Amino acid sequence: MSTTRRAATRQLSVARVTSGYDRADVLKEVSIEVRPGEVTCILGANGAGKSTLIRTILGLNRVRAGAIAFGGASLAGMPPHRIVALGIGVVPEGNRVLPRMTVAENLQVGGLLEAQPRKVAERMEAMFAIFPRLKERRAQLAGTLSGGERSMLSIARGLMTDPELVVFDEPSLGLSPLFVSEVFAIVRHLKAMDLTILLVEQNVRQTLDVADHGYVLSQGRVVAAGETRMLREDPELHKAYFGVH
Amino acid sequence: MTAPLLACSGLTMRFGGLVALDGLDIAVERGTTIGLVGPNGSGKTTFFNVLTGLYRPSAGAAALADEDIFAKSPQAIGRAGVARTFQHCRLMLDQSVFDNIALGALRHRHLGLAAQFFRRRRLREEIDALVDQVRQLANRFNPAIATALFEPAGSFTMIDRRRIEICRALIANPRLLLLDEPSAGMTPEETRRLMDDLLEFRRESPDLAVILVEHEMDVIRRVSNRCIVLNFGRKIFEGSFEALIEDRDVQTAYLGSGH
Amino acid sequence: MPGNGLPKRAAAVAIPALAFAGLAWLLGAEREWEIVTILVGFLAVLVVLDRTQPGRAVAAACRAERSVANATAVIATLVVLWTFREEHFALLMVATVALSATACVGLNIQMAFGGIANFAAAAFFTLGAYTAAVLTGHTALPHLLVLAAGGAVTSVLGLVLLLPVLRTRGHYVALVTIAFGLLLRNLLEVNDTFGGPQGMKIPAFAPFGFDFGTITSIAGIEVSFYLPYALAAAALFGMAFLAARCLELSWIGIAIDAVRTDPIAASTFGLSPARWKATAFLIGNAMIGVAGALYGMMNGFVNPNGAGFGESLTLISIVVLGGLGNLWGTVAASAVVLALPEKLQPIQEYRLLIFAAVVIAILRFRPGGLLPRPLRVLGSRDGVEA
Amino acid sequence: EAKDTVKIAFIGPLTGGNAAAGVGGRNSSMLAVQLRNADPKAKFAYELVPFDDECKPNIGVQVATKAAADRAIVAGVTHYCSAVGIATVDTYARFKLPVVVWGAILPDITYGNDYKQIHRVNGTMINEGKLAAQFLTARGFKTFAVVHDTTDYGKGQNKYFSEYLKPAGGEIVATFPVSPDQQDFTAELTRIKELKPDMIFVGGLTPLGVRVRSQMERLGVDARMAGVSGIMTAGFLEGAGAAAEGTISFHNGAPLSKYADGQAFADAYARAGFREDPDAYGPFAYSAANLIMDAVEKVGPDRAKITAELNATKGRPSLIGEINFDDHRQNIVTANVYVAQGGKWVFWPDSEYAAGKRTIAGR
Amino acid sequence: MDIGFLAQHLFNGLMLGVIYAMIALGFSLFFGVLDVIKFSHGDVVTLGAFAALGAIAFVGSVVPLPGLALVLGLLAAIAASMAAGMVIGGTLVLPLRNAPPVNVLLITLMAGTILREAIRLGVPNGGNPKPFPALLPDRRIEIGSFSVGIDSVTILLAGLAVVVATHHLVTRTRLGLAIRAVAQDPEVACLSGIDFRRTVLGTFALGSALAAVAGCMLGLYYREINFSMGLVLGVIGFAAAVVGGLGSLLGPILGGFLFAGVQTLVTITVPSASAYKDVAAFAVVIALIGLFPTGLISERASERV
Ligand SMILES: Nc1ncnc2c1ncn2[C@@H]1O[C@H](COP(=O)(O)OP(=O)(O)OP(=O)(O)O)[C@@H](O)[C@H]1O
Ligand SMILES: Nc1ncnc2c1ncn2[C@@H]1O[C@H](COP(=O)(O)OP(=O)(O)OP(=O)(O)O)[C@@H](O)[C@H]1O
Ligand SMILES: [Mg+2]
Ligand SMILES: [Mg+2]
Repeated sequence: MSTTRRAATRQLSVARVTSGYDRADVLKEVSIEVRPGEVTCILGANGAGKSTLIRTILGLNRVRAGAIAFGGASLAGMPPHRIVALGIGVVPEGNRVLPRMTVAENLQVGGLLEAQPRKVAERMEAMFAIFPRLKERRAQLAGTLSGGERSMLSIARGLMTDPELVVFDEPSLGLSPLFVSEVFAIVRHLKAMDLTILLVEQNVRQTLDVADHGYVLSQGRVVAAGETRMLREDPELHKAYFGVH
Repeated sequence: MTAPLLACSGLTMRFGGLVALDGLDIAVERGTTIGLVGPNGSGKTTFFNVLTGLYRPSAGAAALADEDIFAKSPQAIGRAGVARTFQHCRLMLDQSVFDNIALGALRHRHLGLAAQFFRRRRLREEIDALVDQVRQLANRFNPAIATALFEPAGSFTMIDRRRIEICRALIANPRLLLLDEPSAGMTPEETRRLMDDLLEFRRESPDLAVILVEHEMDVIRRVSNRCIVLNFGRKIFEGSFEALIEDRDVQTAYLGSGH
Repeated sequence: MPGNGLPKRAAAVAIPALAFAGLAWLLGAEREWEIVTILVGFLAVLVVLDRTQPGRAVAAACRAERSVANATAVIATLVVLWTFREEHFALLMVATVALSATACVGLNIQMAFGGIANFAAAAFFTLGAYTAAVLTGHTALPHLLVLAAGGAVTSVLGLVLLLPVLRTRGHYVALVTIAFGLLLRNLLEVNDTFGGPQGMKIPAFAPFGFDFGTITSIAGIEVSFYLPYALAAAALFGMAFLAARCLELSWIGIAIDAVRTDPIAASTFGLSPARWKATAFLIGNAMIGVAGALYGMMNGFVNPNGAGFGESLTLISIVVLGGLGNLWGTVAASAVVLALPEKLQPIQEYRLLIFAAVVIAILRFRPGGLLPRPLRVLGSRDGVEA
Repeated sequence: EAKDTVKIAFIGPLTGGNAAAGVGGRNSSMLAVQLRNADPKAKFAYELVPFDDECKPNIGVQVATKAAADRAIVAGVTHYCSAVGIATVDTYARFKLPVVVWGAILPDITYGNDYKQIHRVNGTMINEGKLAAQFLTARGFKTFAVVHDTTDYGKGQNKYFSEYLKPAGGEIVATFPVSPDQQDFTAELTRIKELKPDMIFVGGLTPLGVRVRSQMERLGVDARMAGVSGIMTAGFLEGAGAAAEGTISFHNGAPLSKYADGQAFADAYARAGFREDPDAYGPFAYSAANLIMDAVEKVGPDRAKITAELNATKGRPSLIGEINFDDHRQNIVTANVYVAQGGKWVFWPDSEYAAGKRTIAGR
Repeated sequence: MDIGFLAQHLFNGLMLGVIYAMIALGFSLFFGVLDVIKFSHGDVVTLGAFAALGAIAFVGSVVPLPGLALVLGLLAAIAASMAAGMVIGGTLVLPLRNAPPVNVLLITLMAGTILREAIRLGVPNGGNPKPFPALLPDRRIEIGSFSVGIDSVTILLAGLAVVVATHHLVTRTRLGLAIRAVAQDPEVACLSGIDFRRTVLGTFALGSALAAVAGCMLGLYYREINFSMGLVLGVIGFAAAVVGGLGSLLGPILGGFLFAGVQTLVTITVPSASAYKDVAAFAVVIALIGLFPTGLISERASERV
């Protein structure tokens, strides 16, 4: 990956945000900060509201109260495509792909924000370098990929927007141990390139290894936060992940 | 009763130029749990799809209790006692949890039109009995599901949906159970609970054979009796978990240096 | 809402009674303000039932006390029929509404349960009527059997479409049925075997020797000869309703729903998608055919016009407006779709325009139709409330 | 002093493809009622209750029932579409509502039954077909291609035209039954072009006529066109534009100018401020309404008496000439020949074609 | 049959096919972007034709320049149809995105009814057919018994060009990519930076513009338009789109020509059965769907378990 990406300078701040789905509020006054150039992770049991938080940041769920800002811009009320255009790349939950398009076309869709075909092609080659499996499958319809292959495609497509901040929602879901390590290597690589990363993962140990900062969500609230060194020992984290013993 | 429950030989599946399964020979005895692992795209799910009749294999044979599987339609295979979960959740999200789980039990119900219209009392009794059974089963996996049997399945989180799928497969009371990455996305605690429940169910039905696809090595270690590793559709390893961990080929193809 | 039974039952009586009172008023209404009031009233009630806490509780009570609500509906129907016993036109409308509601129950089984978009419903309806015309004209078959034959013939002719319908889905099925409807209509019109464009005459319905065409009084009380038709149509609807409910609340209901939503999952659990889709399609067609046969006998004639695409769309509008899969919604929507254009006669030329606008408004603000289909709740109640 | 109000139904297609004719008919009968109400000598006040049958038989039966079941309605001016007209006769008979048909020309409506309630002021397609066959062959047109729609209307027109054509010495080289809402006739017309008939006979309504005429023009079909009253509308002239010139039509009414009161009717119609034309059958609707009101004036608002009075109609003067009902209560009319000339339908004897100043050339 | 007539029939069939293909293409576009069938499409064609007629009449009353009238008429048609298409898309189709597809079908059908009735009531004597002025050069090419107007040839070529251009636009450009992405997963599309609303409305505008051009072509070719012509054309366009296969844009084009071919063939071979031509065409449709369940150009299986 060697494009003309600038170093991250903008901070993402979520301040006392409440949001949810039609009936109930899922997030209650959640505040987090994602500092430029750092890896911030969000941990928490299933149904804690991690994905909801991500969706709210991206404008897929409405902000019911509170504020979200990226650099100087307020994201609340902004439609998703404009948020993405600000330089936020997304790997959504559940390795979603465009099933009736080929692998290559999926990547092209990821590159739609870029007007120059040459750059899109370059980025695509960069993705193929990371995921040779995708290169082999470039003409296959994405809907027929195996679970793990979809995951790879979903990650690659998220990176195709050439983002400054990358939001990952469980990128390693369904990947083999080898590829899980690969995903974390990618995260490290991106970090080394001075990108900002917001990571949601169930793979706690490796996540804590790579992240600088972390938050633990439980039932829609932040119950613990801090540097990962400290977080590792936090009882709330253990409660969320390993049950109360 | 010495023949294995499931015996596959030379199973091959091609998609165009791609060989997804390549001459697989796999046998599964009653009462065993096979841990099936392999890198992404190595053909695990395809193997399930072929076994359940969703894909016609390009070559090879498979027998379930000495009966040719590939002579049957998917529904006949289902009725013969093969049940599965799907890697990509396939629930009817608009229907209630009960409807979803009951689907698994339908193969044991008499579905004559007249019976449904004219024997309402018996039908009601059957339904009540199944509701109780479903509630107990769901309660085991997550009490929250059991108390909301008549809520739409779409209102549950991914993990609960996966649990519902497992209940649907279990209630079919199968001879061969195929589980495709049941623990994906679960926290370690949830994974542990899932394993406990599976093991308990295993104990209750000693004849059941299970094939379990997983990328979570802990689960494979605790639940399976024997492991099989696929790579590019070929079997590259068969043996105990301990041997698997040590195997060079498996390490390079699948586990990576982390293990 | 208190959990005890009495208020619930009261609600289950009040809501259907109110609905039927509104429908009866609509039936007799002549002035524009009345019609507007009734429509606005209906919408207001819907909004209250849907959007407010007590409203939702009342709606839930109606669903919980299903049998009370249904019994109220039956009684209310009889009361309405008796009130209008001498009004030819009102009774004709009631009978027409009941018969198209019956056909729409069948259509619901096909579309909402089986997932088969049948855009040839009116063609099948007309086939029922043609069957009645041929059988009453050329045989001495008892008329009840003629009705049954209407259903049977329609079902069997539907088999022509079975192969394409089973092999494909969604818009492709829609096309197959649209094509069939147009084809049938065209064929009946061009070919003179069944009367060509003029169609055929059908004698009045006469089960057990009661000739509906000549009845002018019942037990000495003067009634319109449409009263027996309205009664028969209501009874037919009742039967179709009951059958559809039995179907829905049974293993078959689950099977058909499963086959519609996810044929692959359903087939791995032992269900044959072809079998259950075919079942839904054929049962639905049979209901449509029976309703068509009685409709033909009531009208006294049948011609190819009735098989047109527009007529099929009317039936589909009823199903969609009522809420896919909701049988009471079918009645409400039949009343709106059939009565509204008629009630708008005074503004003649603008009628279609306004009718279309009303349908758009309903769909726009209630995308699921007037009464969306409730989740199936099986088993004894106590489990539900837990 | 206040007069009693008597209601009369008007039924016709007010929406859909045939709305132009229906609305014209409604306006004309409305005019009759307005004029009568303005007449101080009238014993009753009249109210016209219009219904839309949408040109659909089942809707027709519905509104017929509605009209017939309303006891305040004593008679009806009914139906333009033959398919609807034939479907509703039983209803009127059953409810004993006397009606006068104002536009539907299917013979069976009067001749296919013996219901005392059914009358008709306009003629049937028999008159038109017969005249067409005789007139055209007499002008030297011997070979014909027929394009007709597959409704009762078109089929009937085809039937009677061909029936009378043979004895008159004409020959049909090809018959094309088509769906009434077919848009494209290039295939048919190319076939016709190949067969080189002297004339194309169209059995259908205005939209069909316009399309055939316009597309003949487009394909350069070298034949003339004749149609029946269904195309004798302002709509045809407007729709076919310049191509309409020389089209011949047969209609069982005479032009307004030939009627004694024709000009008065036209003036009154214009004064009443209706947006739409009366159309070809407007005068019939007008006369039918008047016939009914005359009967009411004479015997009072009683359906049975009105029926008897209408049955006995003989030599009754009206806008459309003398009305004489035969034993099937069918008015005896003679059809007339018209030709499209200079953007108008001109009575044949008055036309420049008859005078030999123009010839009915194809192109 | 002599070769001239054969050529003539071929030409007629081609012409009909192009018209059907253009309408089918519109259906396919809407389906492509939202997975919905927009049944008001036929009436948008009518609207385009009437808008063109109005503009042409207006221009004609000011300056006698047929060329200018034609251009302005076309522009007016496109503007009116696009506006209608976008209003229908924005206010009726988008909000019903999560409702069952039949609901969308019904609501657009009703929107079509409103358009149709509005034309009938709004245009003076709108129930009658209206002549469409002949604005193209009126010379004919005559080769033996084959005779065709230069204007017909122009219309045919213009139609083919529009069809090809649309196909190119959707399969070869970024807009096309965005349209297809939106159809398959709106959320993923948004998260790739695609403006969902704009893409959908843009597609509706594009489809409606096609309808407008088709409407003008119909007017110029048949020289007559009427308020209900969209109804039949809509059904045929839908049939052509579906039988050709909704998964690709070649499908509707193929479907259009197929439909026209069957109709023409029946009329030529058995004139007395020409009333059966729709029966034949629809029977062919049913049989074809039986043989090719997802259309002639069948959708590649993209679903797996
Ligand atoms: N579409 C939806 N409609 C209604 N409620 C929802 C929806 N999606 C999620 N929820 C609810 O919101 C809560 C939080 O869900 P969310 O998906 O944010 O959890 P999560 O932390 O991402 O869990 P997981 O680890 O399973 O992805 C859950 O209780 C869930 O039931
Ligand atoms: N219907 C199909 N058409 C084309 N290729 C297919 C199809 N189904 C599977 N494949 C290919 O076959 C290979 C095996 O797929 P399969 O889903 O069995 O892998 P898997 O072992 O389950 O992987 P994962 O762990 O990622 O789920 C993959 O490379 C996939 O792309
Ligand atoms: Mg999540
Ligand atoms: Mg897999």
